[in-house]
Parts: sequence; structure tokens; C-alpha cells
Amino acid sequence: MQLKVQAFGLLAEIVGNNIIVDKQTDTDSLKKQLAVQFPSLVDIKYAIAVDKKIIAGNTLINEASIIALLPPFSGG
Amino acid sequence: MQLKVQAFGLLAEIVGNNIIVDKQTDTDSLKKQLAVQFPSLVDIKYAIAVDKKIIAGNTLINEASIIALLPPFSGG
Amino acid sequence: MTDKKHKQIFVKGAIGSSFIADSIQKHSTKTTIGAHSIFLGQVRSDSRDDRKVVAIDYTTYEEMALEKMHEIREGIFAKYPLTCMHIYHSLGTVAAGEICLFVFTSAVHRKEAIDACEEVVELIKKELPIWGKEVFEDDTHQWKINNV
Amino acid sequence: MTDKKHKQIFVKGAIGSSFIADSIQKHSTKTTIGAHSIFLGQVRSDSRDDRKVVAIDYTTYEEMALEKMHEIREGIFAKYPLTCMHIYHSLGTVAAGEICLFVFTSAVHRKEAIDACEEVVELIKKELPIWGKEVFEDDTHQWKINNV
Repeated sequence: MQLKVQAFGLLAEIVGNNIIVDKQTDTDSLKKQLAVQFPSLVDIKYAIAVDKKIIAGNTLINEASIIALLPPFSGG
Repeated sequence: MQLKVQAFGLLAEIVGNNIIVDKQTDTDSLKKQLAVQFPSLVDIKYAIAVDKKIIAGNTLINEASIIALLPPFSGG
Repeated sequence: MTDKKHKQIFVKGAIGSSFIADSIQKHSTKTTIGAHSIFLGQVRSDSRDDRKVVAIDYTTYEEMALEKMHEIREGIFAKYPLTCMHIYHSLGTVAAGEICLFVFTSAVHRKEAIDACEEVVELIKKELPIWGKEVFEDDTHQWKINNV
Repeated sequence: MTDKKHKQIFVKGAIGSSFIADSIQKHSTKTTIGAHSIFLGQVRSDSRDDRKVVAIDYTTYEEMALEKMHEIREGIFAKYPLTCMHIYHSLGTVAAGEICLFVFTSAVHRKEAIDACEEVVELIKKELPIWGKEVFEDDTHQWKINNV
């Protein structure tokens, strides 16, 4: 099974708007997997949103989770 | 000799835009004279401006002084 | 006291939305500006003892108001790094729903523009010799009192 | 999480001054309003290492942004007695000197309109998933960083 992950801003420029990663059970393991799959992400600051909410700590995920990688916001 | 005094807002409605009062040497005596000449002013709150500045205390005046009676401001 | 001509702030009647639009548009050439803050005063149709306000009729002591506004302007520019500031206040009759005050500050960053705009609005209400006469439907009137 | 459609805030390209004027004009029928506060964000032509910003290209995570904006809106209306509030943010390319953010709050009295407007601007900058890519004269670019 695999997870679909959206990326935005600077991150989208580096890894593309939509990426596929091996299925993970929580966001901490997702982060590790992303670092393996996309070594260029390691030095970049980003937040993870699950179901359109930025996670406060490690969060369980499944195939139905809507996952997004968000670099610092710069609207306005 | 006489003093020309301008009045604004509510005060102008009561005493007219321009009034003439007997010459006074300072603003305290002017206030007393105004109360005599226009008894309807007694209950009305107003500030006195001399040469376009609101006076902080009793202020000397002469025929060249630009004197104005200002009810509370309500611009905007 | 000075004899020099101060910048005019008074306009006859209501301030139209197209006037405001033009004023905003003119700033598109000033590309160091990052933030504009605008305050608009609109005439309310308040009810007083069952009478409804249909308009406010504004008068001023113009020479004193412009001198005072000049002082306020200098104080604000000394305090905040603004790119520009524009002030317009109506004189004469402004109907309920129409705009009677337009304060417009612009700066590189938002904080200065916002703080300066708010401070100018307070100073205008408190320190400018302007009087509003609320006119009711039945043609009676009452002198406006600002809440401070 | 909710499935309901949230109010749209995004507009394609720059926010024109005539759009702003129309928005102001529409409030003339709401005669309980006494004060409008408006914030406009304008794209600055900053220089970075000798390259000049000619435009900002905005993208968003729209579903999340609209959900978050809905939350912000509810919070603001719960906190301030506003008559209304309108928010517009550009997506896509906005040239230097053009408007990319329009926040518009209206209330009976000025304090609420001004405070709510400022708070909403801060929340938009801090909490909405929007990204600005500064485009330079030579077609290179750099991702914008908001000063907080």
C-alpha cells in the first residue's frame, strides 16, 4: 500500500505537487521515509497537515488520510 | 473699542457666526461679558481659541486677537 | 502660527467610492509600498427619540482645522515611517450611508500603516474643530456628540 | 472537518481598485454602519542581491485555506460586533504595485472595525496556507518569507 502526499510552495518545486510514498502508520515514520526517498527535503523546514489540520505531534495516518507538506506560509 | 468673536456649531446657532462684544483684556473677563450679553450661553460647554489655539488658562487678548468659541468637536 | 497655506483636507459633500478608488490606484507606481491602511467614516442612520438621522451637515473652523491637521501630520510622520498619508473630510450635507471621512496611510510594512491610520483617526475626532449636525426625517436636527 | 462549501476568498490575479470601490459602494445601504476599516497588501518591488522583484506568484492549498479562513471568520465575529467582513486574496501573478490582499471590516463604531481588521490581517499572514514566489526581472525567483 502507498500514501499520496501533496506538496506546496518551495516543496512542490523540489519534489512535485503530488508524491507517492510507502505506506506509514504515523507522521513520524512518514517524515523518516520522506527523508530517505527525497534527501533534498532534509534541510527544508515544513509542517505536515493531516486532513487539512497542521499536526501538533506524532499523528496516526492511514490510506484515507489527506496528507500535505507545507513550507512556511507567505500570503498577503 | 470692541472685539470680534466667531462662533461655531451649536453656538453659532444660538448667537450667530460673528458677534461683537465690548473690549476685554483677557479671556476670563471675555467669558463673563459673554454671559452677560448672551445669557443663553451660560449652560453651554465651549472652549475659547485665541489665534487658532485653544487656550489652556486665562489668556491676554487685544483687538488683533482672533477669537473663536468652540463647542465640543464632532467630526468624522 | 504661520502664514503658509496648509494642505486642504475638506471636500464638499460625501466622499465617493470612485474618489477612493482613484486614490488607491495612484499608489500603484509607488512600488516600495507594501501595506495600505484605510479608515472610512460612514454616516449612520441612528434613531434619537423615534426620529431617524437622514444626514449629517458638517461645518468647520477651517483655518484652525488645517493648521491643526498640519501639526498632526508632522507628528505622525515624525513617529511612523510612512510612505504617504492622505486625509479627506466632508463639509456640508452627507446622507446616511455615505462616506464623510477618508484616512489613508501607506508604508513599507503593515504595522506602521495600521498604527498610524488608527492614531490619525483618533486625533481627527478629538482635535479638529469640525461639527456635525444630525438632520432628522422631519427636518429637525441635533448636534452630534462623538463617543470618545 | 466539514463537507460544506466555505466562502471563497481567492481571486485570480491582482485586486483592482474598481473592485474595492464597488465593495465599498455596496455598503451604502447598510446605514447602521459607522466605520469601515480596510487593509490592502501591495506587492513591493524589493531588491534581493541586486535583482528586483517584478511580481509575486501566489499559490495555495485551497481546501485547507478556505476551511481555516472559515474558522478565523467565526472567531472574529464571536469576538467583535461587526456588521460585516470581506476578505480577498490573489492567486497567480500579481505585479509590483498591484494589490494582492483586501481585508474589509465594518461596524457601528470605529474601534471594533479597526481592531478586527488588524487581527484578521495577522491571522491571514500567519495561518493561511498561501505561498508567494517572488519573481525577478531576469525570470529567476525566490520564495517569499513573511516578517512576523
